[in-house]
Amino acid sequence: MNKILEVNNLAVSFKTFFGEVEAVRDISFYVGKQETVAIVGESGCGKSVTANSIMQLLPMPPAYFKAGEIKFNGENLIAKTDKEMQKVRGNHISMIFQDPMTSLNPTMKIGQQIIEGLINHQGLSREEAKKRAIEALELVSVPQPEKRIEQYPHEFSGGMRQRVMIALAMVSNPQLLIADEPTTALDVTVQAQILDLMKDIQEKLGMSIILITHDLGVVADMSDRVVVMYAGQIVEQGLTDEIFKNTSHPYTKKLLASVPSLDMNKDEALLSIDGTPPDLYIPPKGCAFYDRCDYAMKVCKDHMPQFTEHSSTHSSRCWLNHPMSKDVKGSEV
Amino acid sequence: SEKDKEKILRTNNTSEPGSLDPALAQGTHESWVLDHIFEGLMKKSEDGDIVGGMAEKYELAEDEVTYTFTLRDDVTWSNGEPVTAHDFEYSWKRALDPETAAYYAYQFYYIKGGQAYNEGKGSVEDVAVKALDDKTLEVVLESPTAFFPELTSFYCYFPVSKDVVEANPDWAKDPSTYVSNGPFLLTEWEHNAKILIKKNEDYYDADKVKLDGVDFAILDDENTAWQRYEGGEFDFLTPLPQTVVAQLNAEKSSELVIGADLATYYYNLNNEVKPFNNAKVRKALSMAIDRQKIIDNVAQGGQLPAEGVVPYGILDENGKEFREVGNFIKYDVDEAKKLLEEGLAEEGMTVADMQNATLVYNTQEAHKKIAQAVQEMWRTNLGIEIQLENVEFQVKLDREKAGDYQISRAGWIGDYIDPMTFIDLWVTNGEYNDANYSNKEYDEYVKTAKTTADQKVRMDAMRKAETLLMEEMPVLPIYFYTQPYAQKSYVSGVFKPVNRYPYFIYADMDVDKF
Amino acid sequence: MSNINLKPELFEKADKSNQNADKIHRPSIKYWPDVWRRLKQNKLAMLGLTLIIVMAIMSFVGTYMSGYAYFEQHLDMTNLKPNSTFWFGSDELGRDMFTRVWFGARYSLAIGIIAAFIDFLIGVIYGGVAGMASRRVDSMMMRLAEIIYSIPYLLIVILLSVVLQTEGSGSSMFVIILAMSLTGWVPMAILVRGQVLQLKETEYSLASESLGASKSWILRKHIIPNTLGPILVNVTLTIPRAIFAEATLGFLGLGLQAPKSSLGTLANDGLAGLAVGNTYQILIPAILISLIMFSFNVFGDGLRDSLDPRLRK
Amino acid sequence: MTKYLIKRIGLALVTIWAVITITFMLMHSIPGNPFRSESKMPPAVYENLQAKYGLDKPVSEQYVIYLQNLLKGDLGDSMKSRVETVNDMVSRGFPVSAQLGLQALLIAIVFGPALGVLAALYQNKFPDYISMIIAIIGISVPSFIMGTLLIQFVARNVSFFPIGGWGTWRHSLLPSFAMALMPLATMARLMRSSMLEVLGQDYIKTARSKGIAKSAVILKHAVRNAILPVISILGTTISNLLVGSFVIEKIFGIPGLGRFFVQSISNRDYTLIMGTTIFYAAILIVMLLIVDIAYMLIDPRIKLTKEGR
Amino acid sequence: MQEPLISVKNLKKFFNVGNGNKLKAVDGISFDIFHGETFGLVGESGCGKSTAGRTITRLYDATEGEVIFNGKNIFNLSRHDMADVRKNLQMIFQDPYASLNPRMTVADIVAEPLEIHRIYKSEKEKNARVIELLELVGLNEEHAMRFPHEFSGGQRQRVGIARALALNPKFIVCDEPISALDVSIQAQVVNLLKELQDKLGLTYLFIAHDLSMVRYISDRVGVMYLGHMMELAESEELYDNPLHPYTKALLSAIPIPNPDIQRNKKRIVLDGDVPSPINPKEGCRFVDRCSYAIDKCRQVTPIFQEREPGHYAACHRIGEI
Ligand SMILES: Nc1ncnc2c1ncn2[C@@H]1O[C@H](COP(=O)(O)OP(=O)(O)OP(=O)(O)O)[C@@H](O)[C@H]1O
Ligand SMILES: Nc1ncnc2c1ncn2[C@@H]1O[C@H](COP(=O)(O)OP(=O)(O)OP(=O)(O)O)[C@@H](O)[C@H]1O
Ligand SMILES: [Mg+2]
Ligand SMILES: [Mg+2]
Repeated sequence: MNKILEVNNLAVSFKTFFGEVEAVRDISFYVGKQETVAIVGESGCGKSVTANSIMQLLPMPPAYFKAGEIKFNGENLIAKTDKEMQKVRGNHISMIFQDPMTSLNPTMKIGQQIIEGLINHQGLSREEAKKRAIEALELVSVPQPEKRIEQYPHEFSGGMRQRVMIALAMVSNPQLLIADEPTTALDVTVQAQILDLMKDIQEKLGMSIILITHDLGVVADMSDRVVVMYAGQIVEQGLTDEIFKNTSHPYTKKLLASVPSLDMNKDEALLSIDGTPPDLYIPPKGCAFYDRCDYAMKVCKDHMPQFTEHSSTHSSRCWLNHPMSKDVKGSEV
Repeated sequence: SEKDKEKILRTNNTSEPGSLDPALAQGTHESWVLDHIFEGLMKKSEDGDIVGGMAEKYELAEDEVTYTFTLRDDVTWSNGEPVTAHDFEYSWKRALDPETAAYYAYQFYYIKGGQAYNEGKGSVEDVAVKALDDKTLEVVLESPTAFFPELTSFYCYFPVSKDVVEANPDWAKDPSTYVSNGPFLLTEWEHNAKILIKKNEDYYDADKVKLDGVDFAILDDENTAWQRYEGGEFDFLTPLPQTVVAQLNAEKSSELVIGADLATYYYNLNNEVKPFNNAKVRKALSMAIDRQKIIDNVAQGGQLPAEGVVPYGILDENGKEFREVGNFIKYDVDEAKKLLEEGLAEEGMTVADMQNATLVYNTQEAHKKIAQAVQEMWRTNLGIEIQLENVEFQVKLDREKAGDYQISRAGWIGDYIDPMTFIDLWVTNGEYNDANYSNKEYDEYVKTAKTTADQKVRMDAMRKAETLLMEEMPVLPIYFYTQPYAQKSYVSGVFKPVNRYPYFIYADMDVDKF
Repeated sequence: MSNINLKPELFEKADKSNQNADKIHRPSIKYWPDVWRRLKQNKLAMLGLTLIIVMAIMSFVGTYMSGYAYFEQHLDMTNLKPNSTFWFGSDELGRDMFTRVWFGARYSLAIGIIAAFIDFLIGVIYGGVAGMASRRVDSMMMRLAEIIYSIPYLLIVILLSVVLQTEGSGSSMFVIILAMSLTGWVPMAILVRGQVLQLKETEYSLASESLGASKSWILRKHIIPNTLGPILVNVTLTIPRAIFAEATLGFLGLGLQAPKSSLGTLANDGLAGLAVGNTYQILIPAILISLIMFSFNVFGDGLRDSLDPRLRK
Repeated sequence: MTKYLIKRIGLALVTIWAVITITFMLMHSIPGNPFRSESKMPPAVYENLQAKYGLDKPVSEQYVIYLQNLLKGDLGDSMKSRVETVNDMVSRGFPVSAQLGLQALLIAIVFGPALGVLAALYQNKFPDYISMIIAIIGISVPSFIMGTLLIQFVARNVSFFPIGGWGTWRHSLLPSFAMALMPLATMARLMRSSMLEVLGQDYIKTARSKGIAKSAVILKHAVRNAILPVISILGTTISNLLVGSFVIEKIFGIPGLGRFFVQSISNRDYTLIMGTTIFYAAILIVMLLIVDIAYMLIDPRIKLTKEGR
Repeated sequence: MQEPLISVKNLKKFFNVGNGNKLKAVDGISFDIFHGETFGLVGESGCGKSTAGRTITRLYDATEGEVIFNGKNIFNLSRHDMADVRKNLQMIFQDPYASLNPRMTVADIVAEPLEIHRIYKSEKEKNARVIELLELVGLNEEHAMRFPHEFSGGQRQRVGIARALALNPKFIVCDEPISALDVSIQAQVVNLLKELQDKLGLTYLFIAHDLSMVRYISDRVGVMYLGHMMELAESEELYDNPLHPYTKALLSAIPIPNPDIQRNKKRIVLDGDVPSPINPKEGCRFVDRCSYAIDKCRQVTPIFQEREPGHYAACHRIGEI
């Protein structure tokens, strides 16, 4: 497969006065052409940091790259200067930011914020760009877009702002779209439309997508492959079917189990993963999930498990995959 | 072509004239210009003598109060009309008219009926100025006034053209409607920026006038003006920054001229406040001031240490300096200490009580420096520590009038060249007697001097008055003013009358040098 | 898989009963100590603070160092350039500039700091209240500020000087500071109001309101802390302004009375020496003022930076 | 908006009236009088002058007369100048001061915020320090010293610059520069501080993610959000600049309005005091109105026109 | 029947959007919320849910209508009384970051309501309460000294929840409290909300998009569309027996976390122009996208009325479709 993006051994840390926060620890994955890769994982596990690393938009300081490379079309983005990155951002790679409320400039009209990049990268005239902006807003179901582009972000509802963010990222037809929780603020009907739209554009233009979300329903709908992150590391990755059906890592299993469904019993508490993920300031030596894992073994505490390949596409990082662990049984989930 | 170069003298007139109508003039920033574009009945020659101006001659009648002036034949206004005696009569009565509200109306109070008219108590008909015909003017004074002919050379006595003024009350606001009769004529007036006067070719004495004109800038920052002078943009400059005078003086610069002036710098002591009611204390304070040192190291403008209240430049009945009456002021620290001790003891006070004494001065660098020097001299010589307080000018006047002060800085500029302009300040309840000094004997001398026509009696009375005053020392004279000015080497013939700003009427510029 | 020597017993079920025992604790630190810690790391700010302290100390000690009193005149030793007797030279009355400069620094520092503080206090409160209040009250308050700022300052000062004329000793610091604070706070109030208008529309202000916070609470806890940057800048700029305003008041008879000196009056006096080349007379007070400015500026910047948690390192 | 403007103009009239009234009272309650001076002036002369200018009437009556004349647009006769009325003086002096002020403003506005932006972008680097030094010079050398220094060291040595005076545009360069320094420095410092605030916001990240040039991010996104404090001080700054700086006009000998501010008060030239004050108040009011409107234009969240949310 | 805790009557909130245009964000909605119940509010993004929530807590002044809380219309309360009411009327904001003051530590943020209402005796007690709250939402003591920008989106949201819980309010408007959270935390938070409700008898207005979660947590659910309330019923009833075409479309769009099902699922696709709340026309708001629309729907705004016991809906064609 044609890899458009390759992340190799990426490690990102934040320098805080307590010391180093290792937000992303040695992760490697790739995105193929016209492929959708979902990154899932618990809140705070480093998904957004990974996404921002690709865009080279982490605040530096306090953030810094400890190791690794990010290859986009074969070029290492980390080595690029800010000027060179300008040609990539918003042109070849676009990003939908997680927080739609603060990510829009409060003093600039919505329309202007959308067309800015268009004028810059595609050399469109103002008029053309404006037309494109209206179209884009229409596509994301913002009513009366010709009026709305004259409004300011604070006059939009949360979901509408998120849709503006989506329009803003997609309007430039990027080769790679990084969508950091793009539909959290959207109701299901609009969400469905937007996901359809993304699929559409993907097909038409051969766009690749990194989809960061915690909505496993959306993952099931959209993604070709899934990367599961936990505490700054990748713990499992594989084709979507493999992840949903041949779940390997105990964390992934728990994650899937806690998804709410329509037929939940109201009198029963929802399933959740007890405890909290480890603090990434001095992360644990061994498996980060150790504390919360029902299958935890002594080895897990101090030894970092390595990846085991279950198929050419599916691998996970767990001591349970080790041949010596055969007779350990955890309490059923 | 060098010879064709216009001889325009460039100088600075510190502030914008409030008006160039002679009747409405207020101060030097007006009179300096007026002195050049008008001429009165009499004028000052380059030697300082009073000679005929518009008047060819005058006669004083037996009664010592009736003057008859005869005008020249060849004198005209700048609009070509002849200058007549009627113009003079009109101008002077206009200046006295309460409606005109002229500042210097009181300068005409010597004329019979003048004061009453100005105060609204008399009528214009009773003012004893009369044009007997076009060329003859008769003036009757209230009492004999020896300096009256000289007075007619002052700017308030300048004539205006009756026809012009009656036709256009706003005539003086614009050079195009402006009509005058002097050696120069007003040609340009950019408000707050510049005034340009050009030689009057029709002036009867035009031959004597060498300059083609004078260009007065209006710039009130002394320092900037000095920079312009130094930078060659001015040919003549006064006033000068004090530090500059000191430096030029030290360098013995040929460009610096210390012009005479008719003014005294002094400190008022409030004679109604303890311990300044005590003459010994007052004298002690005076004796502890080293005036020479103040002049040499602080004021530095070539001033003269005060010897009394009447400055140099006034002649007595014998044509000699009035000042030669003697130096009443000495610097004697030991004597001062003794007097102070005695004086304070008489008032039941001690040196420590002087702590609360405050010297009030209006805001100006020079005043501040001198006040500090005096304060320090009193501290070191007498051991008294007084306070200084600088206040806004109007506030100082207010407090002086109200008697709300102990010591205050003051200065007096002679209105006319006669000792009386200084002497009559300290009569009991006098308008300007801020020291609140009162002495019957003194009042008596002043009265004598004011009512006699006999010069000798007058002068003697005034000598006695000054002697008495300095014996009592109600005020502490510090120095006699001078007016230093700078002129470039190519400027010559500038004449400085003692109580006027420098005249350029007789000045010249060396064309080859500028 | 890895070639480390893994013993089988490692693959037994883990006992997690005492897992909390070895939990790592982050050092915890409060906001203000943290601000101070960050400030200390800022070398320039610390330089500024040190300079301020040194100057403050010198303004008391320095007046005794040369042995000359600030009012002591030597009329035969005027306008001497800096030399071994007069370290900073002598002035036009032969007084020791070294003593006078530090004496002046004492007054100028005090006046600058107090005036800046008062401007800050009134300006922030007035501007803050106006910004938070209803449109109507805001409008009234701003019009009032407009009126105060429009009335000729000099008139007020002259009136003050007459009304508050203190017996004998000239104007007290109180009068000077009062005069300066009369209108000095208006620009600060306008600045603060502008910031408040902007920041009160933020979601966190709204959130606080939803918690039941009063307007003054929102102002104090949310808005002011978030606009400390411009406020601090303006406060540091007020210090030199006050120093020179005092000199200007001197012209009107409301400044410090001679022979007392302030840096402003010294600079003004020094101006006279410029025309004849006594440049040091203006240079020395000017440098000191610049130094004060520099110190307060870098300190203010440093403070601003350390108050901003986003720049936390 | 129109309604708001009308309301503000109405309020402006009330404000000006209040300024007039207070100034009038203050003016008459301080010691001194336009015709009192150190030289000899007999009571009669003094009274004549008082009568001519109506000062012999009770203050309340003078006040009413003043207001009546004002309604006719007549600011009265100056008590010191018999050549020009206050209307003349203001209409002659203002254009000069305004030209000077606008030039100074231009210099300050072009360089001040720019310097601040630079300083923020290169926080604690070379441009930051340069900007700091300029600011410190601008602030700690007041205009009266700066003006004198410029005359002495620049105008005297560079013949291009005239030494004081007014006339050609060359005359206006040095004084505008001297006047510009303080506001320039103030703006630079304020801009730096609020820029630093804004550059940390999420929407700057969004703007950068669009791949637009750094300069565009700064100019289009950051500056607008950071400029509010600068706008705030602009109101008072502009009105101060437009009506002129007394010190600069005095030092450079410029025939502007600024000189009258101080002069009229020391001269107790009542009508001129009132005239300049009204003029100043009017300009200040207009400027603060513009500032308020600018707030609303710059930050659409700010609403001054309607009550509440 | 039980007294409602909060009673919303004909609530309207319009925004001026220039040129005299009115944006009718909330256009006359009425409903009651009873003690101890959870009222779910769902609807298309931009339909006015947040605005309704904010108006109910009087963060916005209503254009029209009443909100009766504890027997009093809160819009008539003085500032002082309102502050008192706020103790019992809290809000979790939709925006997890903007609603946190960037200059306050998380501890300060969570302590703020305690300080505003001064309901702690000692500093120690306050700190203990803060830690308790943080732990309640799955954060821990170590997070307390951090600033909002140092957190991930989900972590920020939890801070906001902890803050709203601090005062033990009676009623909380939860404006999409869980949408930024991952499933596990969602579960934790929802469990927590339920637990608190059981323990303390809290009442919630729960705005969310996740219909499964709404169903799970809510006793009754209201469906809004473009400022109008379209349907309101017990949650079981609504999900099993939706009356309004919009509700039907909504339910059909729920994504299922199973690739096989999700990829082959049929959902009702809403075509037609997306309507705008700016100067809306008379008639049913959903008309342009409704496949059952008839002429009447265009002309007459359907009345929101009880169709079956406890089941309200606003549609002309109920029963026909
Ligand atoms: N500026 C920062 N300083 C210190 N730590 C940070 C900073 N930004 C992020 N972190 C930490 O890095 C970790 C990863 O954060 P990230 O935003 O990538 O999480 P996430 O996976 O996107 O979570 P969510 O789903 O909640 O958005 C978190 O533990 C967070 O606390
Ligand atoms: N301050 C405002 N000024 C003008 N219009 C506004 C304002 N706030 C909200 N609106 C408009 O009101 C309508 C309803 O917004 P609201 O935020 O209530 O929607 P919502 O139902 O919460 O949507 P979402 O699920 O996307 O958050 C939207 O059309 C929005 O554009
Ligand atoms: Mg994230
Ligand atoms: Mg919302």
